[in-house]
Amino acid sequence: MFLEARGIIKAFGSFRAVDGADLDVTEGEIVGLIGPNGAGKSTFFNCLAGDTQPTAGTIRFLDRDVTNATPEDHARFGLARTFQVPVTFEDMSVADNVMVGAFLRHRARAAARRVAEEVLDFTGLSALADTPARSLGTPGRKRLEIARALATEPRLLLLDEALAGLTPAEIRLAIELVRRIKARGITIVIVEHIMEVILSLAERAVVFHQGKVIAQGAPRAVVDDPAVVSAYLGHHMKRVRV
Amino acid sequence: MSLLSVRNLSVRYGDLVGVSDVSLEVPEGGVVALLGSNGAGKTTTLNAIAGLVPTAGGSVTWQGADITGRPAFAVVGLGLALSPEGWRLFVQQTVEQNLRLGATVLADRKRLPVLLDRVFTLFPRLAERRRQRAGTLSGGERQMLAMGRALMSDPKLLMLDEPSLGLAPAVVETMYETLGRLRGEGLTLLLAEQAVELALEVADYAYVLQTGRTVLDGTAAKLADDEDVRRIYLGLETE
Amino acid sequence: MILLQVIVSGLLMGSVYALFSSGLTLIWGMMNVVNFAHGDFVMLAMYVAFFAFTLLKVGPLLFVPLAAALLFMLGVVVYLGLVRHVVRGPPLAQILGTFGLALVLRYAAFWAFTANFVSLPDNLVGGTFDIGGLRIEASRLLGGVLALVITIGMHLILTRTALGSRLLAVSEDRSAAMLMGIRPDRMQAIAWGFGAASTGIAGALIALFFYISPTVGESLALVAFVVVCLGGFGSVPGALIAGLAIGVIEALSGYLIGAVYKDVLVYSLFLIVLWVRPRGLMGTS
Amino acid sequence: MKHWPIALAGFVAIAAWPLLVHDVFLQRVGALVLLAAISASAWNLIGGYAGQVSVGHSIYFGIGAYAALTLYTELGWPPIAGAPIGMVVSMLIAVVIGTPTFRLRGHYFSMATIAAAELARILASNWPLVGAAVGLMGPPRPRSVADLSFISPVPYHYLFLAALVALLGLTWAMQRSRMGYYLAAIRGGDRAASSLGVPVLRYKLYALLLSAAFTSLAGSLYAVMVGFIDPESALGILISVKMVIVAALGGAGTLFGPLVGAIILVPLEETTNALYGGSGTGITFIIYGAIIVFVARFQPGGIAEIWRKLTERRPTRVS
Repeated sequence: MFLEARGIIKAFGSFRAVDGADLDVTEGEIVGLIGPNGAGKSTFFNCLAGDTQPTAGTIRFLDRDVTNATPEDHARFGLARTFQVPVTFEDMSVADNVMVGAFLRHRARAAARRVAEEVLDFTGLSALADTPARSLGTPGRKRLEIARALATEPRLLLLDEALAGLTPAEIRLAIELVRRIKARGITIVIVEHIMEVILSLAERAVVFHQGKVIAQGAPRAVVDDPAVVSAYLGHHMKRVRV
Repeated sequence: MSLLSVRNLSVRYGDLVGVSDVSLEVPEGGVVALLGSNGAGKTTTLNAIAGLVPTAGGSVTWQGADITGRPAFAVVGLGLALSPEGWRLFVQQTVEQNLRLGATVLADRKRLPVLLDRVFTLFPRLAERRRQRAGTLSGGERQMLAMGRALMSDPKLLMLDEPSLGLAPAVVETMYETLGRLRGEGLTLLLAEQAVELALEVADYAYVLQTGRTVLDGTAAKLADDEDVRRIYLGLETE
Repeated sequence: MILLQVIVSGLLMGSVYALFSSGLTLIWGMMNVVNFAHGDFVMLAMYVAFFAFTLLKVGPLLFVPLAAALLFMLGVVVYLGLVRHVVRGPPLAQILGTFGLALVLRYAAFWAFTANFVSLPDNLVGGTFDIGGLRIEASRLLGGVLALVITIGMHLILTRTALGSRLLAVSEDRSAAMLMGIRPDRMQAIAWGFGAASTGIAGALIALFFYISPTVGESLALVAFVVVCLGGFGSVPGALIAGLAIGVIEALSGYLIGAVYKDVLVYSLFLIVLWVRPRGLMGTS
Repeated sequence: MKHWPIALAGFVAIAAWPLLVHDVFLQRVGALVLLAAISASAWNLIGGYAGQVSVGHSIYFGIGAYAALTLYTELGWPPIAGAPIGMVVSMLIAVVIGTPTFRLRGHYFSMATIAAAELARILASNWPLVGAAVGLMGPPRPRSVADLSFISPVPYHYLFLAALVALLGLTWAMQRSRMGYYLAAIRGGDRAASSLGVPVLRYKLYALLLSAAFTSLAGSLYAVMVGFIDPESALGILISVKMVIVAALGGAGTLFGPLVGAIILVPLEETTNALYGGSGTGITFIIYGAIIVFVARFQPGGIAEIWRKLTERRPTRVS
């Protein structure tokens, strides 16, 4: 199995943000994690990224137990991530931000530089290479985060709401980028609030509700699932006339 | 005349669009629901009305006066209270301290015990736990406290952000019963809610937000039968 | 018996430590700002006491409140003029800002009052008590007991009054506090005022039995930092316990292994605690 | 390195300084500027580039200074022989201090470094081998050239210049290497850096090792030039504070920032000291303090920030 999470529980005090969630990802697919506010998908995502360690459960990536591995180990194993609120290195130029990622697999500056240039080109950031990251707008930052993660040459890319807050035109560009990343053979797990994105992008949607996975499958089938409709629309499902 | 009137409101977070064009009217004594899926801009709209986030355009009018851009600590004194998303309780302090903090802007301090009594009558559970730290409360109790705290400023308009979020169905029922009682007492309500059906049961009028705009509005009865609501919520057939 | 004597004097000194640390912990806990000029606030308060006595001929009954009032104003001014702005900047700016302030205060005192050590007369407050064989200087007793009372009072203000509740509300959740109608900037200015005023009282009390010099704040500030780190940031009861503990440890080690090594012991202890518990003995994560 | 002509002109001016001015006071100021630039540039490696604000670097400065003069008093070696030993000891101490304290965040880290330095100062004040509170003297008169004991400041000027050039050259190379990028990433944020595979703790330690070694060298050079140290002048908290101030004024985390800061502050300090004599140190530090309060309040990025704003092409807002 490419990525396999089993029985993940993440408790904060007595509150279980994630309450026994499982997830399997096969190589080459795009998986969308969705669910209403407070469903636990972001916490689950952070467990996958190694940013926080689950209270119980195991995560295996490429047959390696990564449950308690550090974020830097995750990067080394080929599991890269972006952040919900972009954390770019403000003082550095766009190209230098990407270089930090590229140095993971290339010790020499020239080699790292080549990787960075290729990634900048791929993500359409070449023209901004020498601009300081601090002068980028948020859509640019989100793109830069993706570029930086790609420069680590990952097998799996975890995107945390990479499209939230973008305008429809920017969303279309971002969706196009994600598709091209997949075409490079990189597997993608994306957490997203905006249902439209998941519908047009993901091959499989995994729906969270109250810390559990309540449905998964093809996105269009999932949104017709009564359990999902109920989770999104409220508790009085029986009486919703649609 | 509306108690609260929001026209073409827009809010930007840096260059992210929070909401881009929201207009709504809240008549005195009415219950208005703000519907929409995650990330549609409901919370941003309420926060902008309450003065927590700066507006980038549009106007907020309260009882005929323009209050756009007033800081939150000034807005609450005018009679608009917000029970924010995620409750935002002062978890290190007791239930009673939280409630008393809610009464900070109360001009007539003699009203404080009266208001405290009202909250404890509405929510007997809070009376039982008045000396307990807010951090030790259950989810339902936290929601009660957040609502009670907002009521302590004796507002004309109470804004509630997702009162049903993360609560067990039974607790949600009680919550909504309480909203009905408050309405009976003449309180004006503006609630943002993901649980459509519930919200439409208690509201007279509703606005539906999608990607930061009001895209649909109508009486609750009309919207409850509207096919578009489902489409907007589940994102079907948007192309 | 001697040991008991040492412990008692350690406790008395410790309660003064607790008092001047509680001002630091209040500010630190509320805003995550370290006031590196804290020791120099103590120093200024000591000079206030000294000059109030020598120039105005007033005793502790007046100069302690005077120091509190003056330092309160200083705290408010420093918050509004400097701290409010540097907290928005990079961490280096915070350190520089209050360190720079420390230098200005310390060397302004140096320049104005010279480096000479001065002190209040020993007999300003009574002589020495003899309680069941324990000899206690009245000035230390007064200082210690008063400090204890004020520290506890400060804790009560924070936990039992509307003002304290509002101060804590701002530190817990600034936005939510604003929704209550609280003005965060005003509360934080008051917190700085309170923090500085308690430091002022502590300084005036220490002046009763301690030498006064422009650089006296340096070592006292380090003690305060240790107390705050041990007690947990923002915790007045923590500062009280840690302050008493440091007072006793200092006194005991001074007595048992020699005065010069008491600081060595205190700092080592501090480093060990930070190492084992990066957020202090009583700190919460 | 767009501005290399300016850098070159600056270097030539600094190199020529003692030949241009004949006044010994001015020559001495020149040497002291370079010395301050060395220690501030060394601090800059950890405090500026890696963003870990140490306020206890006096400990490394002191180790270097004491190593130099202790070797002389105990074994009769030329003081400069203590420099490499001081550097090694400093690096060992850096490991001992850095390993636990790098887990601390923000102010906790700064506090811990202060406490460690203060501990060292008290220990030195009570250790007879290093002269306790009295301090140590260097050779009263030069026994050979190896003692590096000169009356004129000029030889020191070039000695310090060589050390500074070596340090800045190393910093420049570091800045361009993987380590430079990693440190900049760490300063930008631990969390994002480690998500890209940066071993955060290890690189902080590397930076501290380099920083400690060169701070120690600065201490040794100081001891060699001045020929007298005591706990206050080699291990006092003001030594640490000055490093921070000099670097921050010029621009922490920039190659030439510390040098620029030294060029501004040291002449100021020496002039006020000269004008107001012994008790004038008060004035010096009042001015010092006022400057850094001002910098923190209005220009937290230091002079480098102003420079950057002047030279950078106005960034067009891009998406």
